[in-house]
This record gives sequence, structure tokens and C-alpha cells, in this order.
Amino acid sequence: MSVKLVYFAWVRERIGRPGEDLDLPASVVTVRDLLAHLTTLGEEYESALQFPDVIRVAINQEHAEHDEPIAGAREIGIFPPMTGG
Amino acid sequence: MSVKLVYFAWVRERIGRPGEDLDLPASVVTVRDLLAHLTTLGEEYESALQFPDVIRVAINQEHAEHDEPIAGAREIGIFPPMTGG
Amino acid sequence: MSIITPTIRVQSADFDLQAELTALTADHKNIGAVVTFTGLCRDEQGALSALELEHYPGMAEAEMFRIGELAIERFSLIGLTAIHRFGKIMPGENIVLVIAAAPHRQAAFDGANFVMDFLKTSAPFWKKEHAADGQQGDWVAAKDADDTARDKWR
Amino acid sequence: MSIITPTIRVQSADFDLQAELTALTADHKNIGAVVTFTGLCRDEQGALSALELEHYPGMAEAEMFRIGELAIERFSLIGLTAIHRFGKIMPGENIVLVIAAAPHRQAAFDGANFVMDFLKTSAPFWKKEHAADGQQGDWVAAKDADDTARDKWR
Repeated sequence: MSVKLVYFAWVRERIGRPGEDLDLPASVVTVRDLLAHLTTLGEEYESALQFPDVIRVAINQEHAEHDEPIAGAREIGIFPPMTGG
Repeated sequence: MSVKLVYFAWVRERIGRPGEDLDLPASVVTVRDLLAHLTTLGEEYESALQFPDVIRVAINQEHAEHDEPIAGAREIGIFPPMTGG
Repeated sequence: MSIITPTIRVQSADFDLQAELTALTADHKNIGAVVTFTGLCRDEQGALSALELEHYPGMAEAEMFRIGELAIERFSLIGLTAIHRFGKIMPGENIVLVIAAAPHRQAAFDGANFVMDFLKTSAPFWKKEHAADGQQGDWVAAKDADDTARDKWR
Repeated sequence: MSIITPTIRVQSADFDLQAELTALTADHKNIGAVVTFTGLCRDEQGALSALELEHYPGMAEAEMFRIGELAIERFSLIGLTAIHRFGKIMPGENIVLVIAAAPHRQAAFDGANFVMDFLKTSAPFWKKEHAADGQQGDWVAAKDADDTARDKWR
């Protein structure tokens, strides 16, 4: 499965890029699997995602829980808790 | 004791004037006494003040309870519950 | 810390929200939140042609000032403005304006809400309705809901 | 009853509260109450030179629209506007504007307050501080108090 990932705020800064297209192995089923998979891609990912519980994820621009499946996702956003307003 | 009375809204309309200076007998001690005294002055007062519990009173432009003494009052306002805002 | 004084006005003329907001927030760089409340005359589905607002001159201003001071102290407001109109007011026109400024949002919301709740129940203003057919209508009755709203601040 | 749609914008330019208010209330004679919330950049007693607001384009608008629709339905609002800026914002400048219009005052207060609470916790915006000495500062940390504020609407 190929998916477009987009990163924001300190997740973007630590990974070092605003996003990327990535091929995911079949073992990546849920949001939680995706975050675990990304930390294996290098220490910049590890540094960004070392505390997965604080990481927020959106599938196709809608908030998603960590146990949600990512099947069908065209775009997955990964970012820290929001601080707007 | 002489005091300036001012009336507002339907209290003013029923009494038929915006206010008046009045000499009060010594028996009039509290706000409640004043309202009771006024109802003896004519049917326009009776019509305005027949339900004294709903009538609000201000002594020297500050809200006053019905059991407060009116001694020292220069101006007493008599009016229905407020409906501004 | 300087003492904050509410800006209070009772007037027949309309007010300009933007001008009041600018006056309140100028020279303050620590305001993080401003809440404004504007109360307008509804047309009651076409049944109303105007409201007539009567007030107790002197006491209206004094009472609004007292309410404003309470709100500033209770919610640590940086600024507070309250303006109430009197006279004949047409549907769609402004009746009352409250602006509360604070470092954070909940204080600004609560400050403006508090002032409106007390203004409704304690400031000496009375509304009379004029019907769309030109008849002078009734004096608006005070609502128990307004007392309840006020009592939530106890 | 016509369907009310929130007016949502995400922009780098400043907004004009009076213009937004006029646009929202024009042609409505049954609005009795309008509450506006303006969020501004504080200078943190001189420690802050600017905030940098980052957002998720597309999702930010979509999320604000969802929040706006929830508020309109829950509080029977007659109108709702929410505008959020992005980019570099100086102390004293506007960050966010919410306007809620309703027949009665509590719905307008609650509508604006609700939108702000959800905007804070759900709309994809992030603040980075720039210190007064020119140093890039930290990303602002999310506050538990904001989650608590949101949860009061459950």
C-alpha cells in the first residue's frame, strides 16, 4: 500500500521534511502499526515519534484514533497536539 | 420627612406622573410602609402598587429591600422589575 | 498593577462596536482574549415595529458601573465597556454592548456573560413594545429565566 | 427553516471584526444577540516578539467547518463565522475570530465559547514562539486545561 504522509510542527521539524510518499508493508494495518513502522526508518523518525501516545493522526484530513485501520487512506497527517485558537 | 419620589415604566404610567415631592407621616419607616402609605393616596396609586411584592425600590439610586428603613433618603425610585439588556 | 475602571455609557445614539473595541484594547499588549456581546431588537416575526427603552437616569449609569467593577474584580479583566441605549429602537438596531478583555478566553467570556446577566436583572431599564400595526403594546415582563441566569454566579 | 452554514476562513491576512459582523447579521431581523470572540497574541510581559502559526491546509478549514456545524445545530444559531490566521503574528495582533448570532443571549455566548473550546483542541494549528531576543523559541505545549474546557460540553 502506498500512502502520502504529511508532517506538521515539531514532528515535521524532527523528521526533517514536510511529508513524503511511502510504500507500507502489509503488516501495517492500524495507525499504531504505522507509527511503530516509521520509527524503524531512522533516528529522525525515532526522535519525532518516540512517545507515540502524544502523537495525533488524521486520515484523509479527519482525526483518527490509534487503533483505526489505515486501509483506504490517501493522505495521513501526523502531528503533535493542536495549539491553535 | 419630605422625600422626592420618582416613578418608572408602568408604575409611572398608572400613577400618572413621573414623580413628586411628598411629605411622609412619621409612621412610615420602611420601604414596605412607604408602599402601603402610597396606596392610601388614591386609586391611581392603588392600581400601580396593588401587588407590592413585584415592586422594586431604590433609595438614593441604589436598590433597597422592602424591609429597609427609608430614613435619610433624598430620592426614592419606585418601578417594576427591570427588563433591559 | 493599575486599577481598571469600567467604561459605562447610557445614550440614545447608536454605538460603534469597532471604535469601542479599539478604545478598550489600545495600549494593552497583554490582552489575549476579547469577548463582545451585542443585544439587538428582534422583530418577533414581524409582530414588532419598535421597542421603547425607558431608564432611570443617574441610577442606570451607577448600577452599570457597580456591575462592571464586580466583573473586573471577579474575572481579573484588563478592560470592560458597557453601553446601553434608551429611547425608540427599531428591529435590527442595537440595544446594548458589553466588551470584556482578559489575558485568557474563559475570563473574557465569563466577564461579558456576568455583566449581561446582572444588567438584565439589576440595571434600571424597561422595555415597552410597539406593535407592527402601530398600536402601543405592553411593557415587557421580567423573565424568571433571567433571575436564574443571574443566580448561576452566586 | 433554512439551513445555516458556517462561514469559515483560514488566512494569513488580518480580519475586520466589524465587516464580518455586518456580513453575518445583514438581512436577519430575528437576531437578538451576537457574541464575538477575538483571540490576540500576548507579548508575555515583553518576552515574546512573535508567534508563528502553522496549520494543516485543507484539514484546518474542514475541521473548523465541522465544529461550526455542530455549534449551529446544538445552539440553534442563526449565524456563525470562524476565521483563523496563520503565519507570523505580532503581540497585539489578531489570531482568531468567532462570531455567533442567535435569538437569545445564552445561545450566542455558548455557541462562541463551544467553537473556541473545540477549535483549541481539534483544529490543526500549532503555535511556535519567537523570543524578544530574536531567538526561535519552543512550540507551545498543549494544555490539559483546554481538554477540560472542551469536555464540559459532553
